[in-house]
Amino acid sequence: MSGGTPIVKLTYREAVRDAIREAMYKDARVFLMGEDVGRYGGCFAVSKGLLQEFGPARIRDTPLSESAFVGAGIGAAMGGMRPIVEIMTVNFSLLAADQILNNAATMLHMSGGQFNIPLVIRMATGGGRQVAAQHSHCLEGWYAHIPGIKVVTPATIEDARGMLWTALEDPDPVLIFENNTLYNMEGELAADAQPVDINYARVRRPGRDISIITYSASLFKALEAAAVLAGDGIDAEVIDLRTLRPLDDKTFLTSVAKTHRAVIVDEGWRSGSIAAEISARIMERAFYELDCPVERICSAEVPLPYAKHLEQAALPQAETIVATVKRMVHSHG
Amino acid sequence: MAEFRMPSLGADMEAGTLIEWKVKPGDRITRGDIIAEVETDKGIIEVEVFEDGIVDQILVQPDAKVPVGTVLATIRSVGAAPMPTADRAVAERMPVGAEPPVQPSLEAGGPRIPAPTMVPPASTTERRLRVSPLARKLADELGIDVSTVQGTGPDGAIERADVERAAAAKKAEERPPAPTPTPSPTTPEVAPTPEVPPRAAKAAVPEFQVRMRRAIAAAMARSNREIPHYYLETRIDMSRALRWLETENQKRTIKDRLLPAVLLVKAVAKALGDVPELNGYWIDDRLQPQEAIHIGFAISLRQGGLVIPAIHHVDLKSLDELMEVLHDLIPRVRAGRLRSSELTDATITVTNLGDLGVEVVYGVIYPPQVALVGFGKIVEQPWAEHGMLGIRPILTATLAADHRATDGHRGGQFLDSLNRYLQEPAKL
Amino acid sequence: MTEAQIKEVILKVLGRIAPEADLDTLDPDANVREALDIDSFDHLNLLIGLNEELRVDIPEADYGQLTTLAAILSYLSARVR
Amino acid sequence: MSAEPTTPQAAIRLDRDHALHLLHEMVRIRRFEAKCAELYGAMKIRGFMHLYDGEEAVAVGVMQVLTPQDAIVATYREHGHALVRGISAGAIMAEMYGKQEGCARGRGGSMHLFDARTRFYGGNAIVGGGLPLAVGLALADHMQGKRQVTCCFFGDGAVAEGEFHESMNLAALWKVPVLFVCENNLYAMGTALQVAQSVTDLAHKAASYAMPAIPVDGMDVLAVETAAQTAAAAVRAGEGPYFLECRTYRFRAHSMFDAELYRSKAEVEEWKTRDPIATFAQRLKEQGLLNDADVASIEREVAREIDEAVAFAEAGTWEPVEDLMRFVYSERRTA
Repeated sequence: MSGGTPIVKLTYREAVRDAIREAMYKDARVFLMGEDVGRYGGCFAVSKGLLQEFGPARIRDTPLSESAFVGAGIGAAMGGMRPIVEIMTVNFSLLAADQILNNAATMLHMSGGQFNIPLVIRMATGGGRQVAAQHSHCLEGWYAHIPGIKVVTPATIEDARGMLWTALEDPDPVLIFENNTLYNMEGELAADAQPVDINYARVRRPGRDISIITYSASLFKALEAAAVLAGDGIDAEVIDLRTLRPLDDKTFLTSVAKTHRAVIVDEGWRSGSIAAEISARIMERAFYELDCPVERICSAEVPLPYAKHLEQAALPQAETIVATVKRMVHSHG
Repeated sequence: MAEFRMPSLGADMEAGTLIEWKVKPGDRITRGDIIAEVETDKGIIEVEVFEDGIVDQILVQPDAKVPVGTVLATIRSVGAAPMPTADRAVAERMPVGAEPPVQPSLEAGGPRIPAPTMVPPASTTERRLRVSPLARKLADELGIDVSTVQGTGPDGAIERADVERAAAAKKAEERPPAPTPTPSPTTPEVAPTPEVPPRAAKAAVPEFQVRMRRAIAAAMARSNREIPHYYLETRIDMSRALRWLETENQKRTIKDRLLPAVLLVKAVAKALGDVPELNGYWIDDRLQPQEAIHIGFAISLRQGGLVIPAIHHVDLKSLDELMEVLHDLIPRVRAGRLRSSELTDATITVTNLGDLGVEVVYGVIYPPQVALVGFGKIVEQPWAEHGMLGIRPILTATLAADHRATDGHRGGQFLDSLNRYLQEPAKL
Repeated sequence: MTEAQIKEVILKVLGRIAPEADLDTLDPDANVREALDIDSFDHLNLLIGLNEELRVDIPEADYGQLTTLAAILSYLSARVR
Repeated sequence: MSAEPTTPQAAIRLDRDHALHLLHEMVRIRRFEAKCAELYGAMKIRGFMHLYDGEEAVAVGVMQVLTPQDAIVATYREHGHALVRGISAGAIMAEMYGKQEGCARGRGGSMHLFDARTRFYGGNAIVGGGLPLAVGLALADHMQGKRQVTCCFFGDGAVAEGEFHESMNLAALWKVPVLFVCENNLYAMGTALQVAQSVTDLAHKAASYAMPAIPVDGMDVLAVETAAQTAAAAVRAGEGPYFLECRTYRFRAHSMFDAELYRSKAEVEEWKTRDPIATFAQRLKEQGLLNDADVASIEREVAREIDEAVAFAEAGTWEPVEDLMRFVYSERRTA
């Protein structure tokens, strides 16, 4: 932070709300729609107060019709608006999968470049709150499989605040995944924080011994692990991918070329995951830099259980990261 | 004469069986009439005709299965005479569409591919070496046969560090045997050795060189035996430093110009102020940090070998003073006229192999010192900063350090610090 | 000063820096630093020596032109009075 | 709500020019598609292709009441809609050939005709998938205060989809200006309406969402036009969505590769007696609005248009393979 700029303390939730509010003021075409975004104030209280501020035409409560209101968002985007569609959780987005995959992702291509979809879809994702197997999916990586959409995963307050506007300015559909465990996270931000890019990964902690590649809420587990590892003389570099499609592979390939080791921490399931994609790209393009096999720390391949101890055992944890990294950096460093 | 062909009724249809003709030769037909039924995988489909005319000849009989595009019948226009059968070439029965009619099906009997001759399997008693890709690449570069390397990784896998150890050991062995090590060891060796072939026909290797090699051999062998090295490296953007140097040198006469080397030496001294554990000796099983920073500056000799005189109190000298020291020191090194303090006082070693085009230097520590800083050549490389890619002059700095004395974390801090100082050249 | 005289000065300075080198066989088009294995410090000393002997100022920006014996000779010939 | 199709006769005063225009448009579709079928058999056109034979009156009737500012969302059986909306026959044919001169550069094919100039938003091949898009396009107009209609065509099959019901509800709830046109041809591919629906009166379903819903004789172009005029006027006036169930029949198979095992020939023949082109032409002749020379002239003009379209498509070029990755993301970087 530069000196002189006032710093504000706020939660991730407030950062998202501020971002929506700013977008609503900056561009009259922007509106928010989704289940319970208005009178209820948002399932995760993100949009609390916005109905009073902007009125029901621009803060639109929808029926429980994911396919209709996501599709309506696509249509409205083609019709000249800049909709922000909120889907309560990624699980419910599956009810709108037809619209996201068959329409939003394909329209530009099918129409030979005539109809782009400047749409933003926000949704909560991730486990860790004991809401069991139908509310805890982490499917960002799965959406990242699909060409035609962009998939961004803000982890920090700065990104929660700054990615939305950039996404709205993008001519193509952008899916923003907000991990539900982050909403209460507090942090500091410049009062005049600016929009940030949605194209590049960031090195959140430079290090020399190993590259820990992660995104979203797992970033903080990785940073916690890196702090513990530093005490043992292991200097881990932590990379926050920020955007899963398009995937900024240059940043993590550069890192691996420096550290010669990589572990990927991904809250999604292991098989066919974004972690698998990253691992494959490292193998394809940095094979001769590797001093040991790439490893992955993902969620256990089980529908997430309700019981706390089982749920926590299923999710990637800092201790697992520490143990894995120590095993990988066993002989030197 | 028009042709009525087996139509393609779907992308996956390759052939159809003619079930029934709804017409016979001589029948008058109009566009849109159903004139045949064809059986496909999906069932029986009525096939319409797209011509007006009279059925001339039926070429395919019911129950025949033919590929898409095959001529089924010919249609002549009203008023035209029937074509004599004899005129019709048999070949015309084959599909002659503008595009290839169908993919040849596998059952149709494509060329048989003989089973490949198997290479006799390699001896299975010989266990396959487990070598990390990086270690294998490094071994190639250093000329190390990986089968001679002892792996310390999981299940005996050979990793980078193992190759580096092997390379250091090999270097030590290659030197002539040293019956009596010189009591005052002069110089550590740094890979790769600048072995220069004699230019003119020289009678014999001068005595001082023989002694020097023996001293190097003794020190390096001891280093490799005793010191558990760890290596760290970092890439440093030198654009600020070089820009500053350029501006500075423009103001100076040739005699007073600065070389990048003095910036590096000074930055090392400053960084050692931040991480003092790297400046000292490992004696009596403990680290003995030294307050004074005397940097051993490796100077290679064209005849082979190198000498590492100490530059005293680098932290207290200005860049100009350091330049002066080098002007004094280097000719004396080349002439073999060094003071004893210059040969024994160094608390750390800096080796700058950038002049040779080497990019990265993995040094061997000169005991009882606990660290060696290596600098490669400054090369232009792609460099990402603030989300932008640019071309920058990049210097790779390495630290070889004694793991008994420090760990990677402190080493990392040192390189970080070094980088920081090089970003503010005016303050050096 | 003739070109031959300038060449003699260059060889003299080089001889001080790399006394063991056989300068008679030095290819005028070979890269001097590579051929004589002289490092950046030696190179600086070469330029200092030439500057002192010939009174020609050589800006750092021109270092890149002074790679071979022939190049050094032509550079200096153009500037020596 | 009446379950019987209405055929309001009063509203439209049929003059000769308009009558010939309607006939011409229906004949264009019929002949164009016959050519498509021929070219499909000849492998010039590939992929899935669905023909509109028998249903022409619906597209032609409805399109008469739309303005150039209105938007259209159609299905994969949309050649007719595209033609009548004003996309050139050449661009449509070239699209089916896969040529880059096609209206979607050959990226869409028969099922995905698109055209920004005429606000033709596909060419949507997921049954029911176009309805939410139409609601969104109408919502955008509504929020921007534009008096425009989004006209959404879909078949009876879509009515079984959740997206149909979600869209009906949302459109009625938000009173957005959509004209829903259900082309009820009695078969969802090969599944008859009574095999798929507990209630076969589809207008009833829409009416339950509190919007006007009218069954129309989809074989009668005038009935369709009249009903569409009333409906579009209401939508344009800001009264919210409107639903027309046009009862029609496709004479050809569902797609080119369909043995028609699911319906009887007698049924097809029965419906063919109600052919919208033949019956309309007959009616016009009876009223003295059409003579044989008019028919010949229409056929001649249509044949010429189709020949030109085929020639245009034949002369078209293949998009270079190097361009394969285009149009995945926009080439201009701001929305």
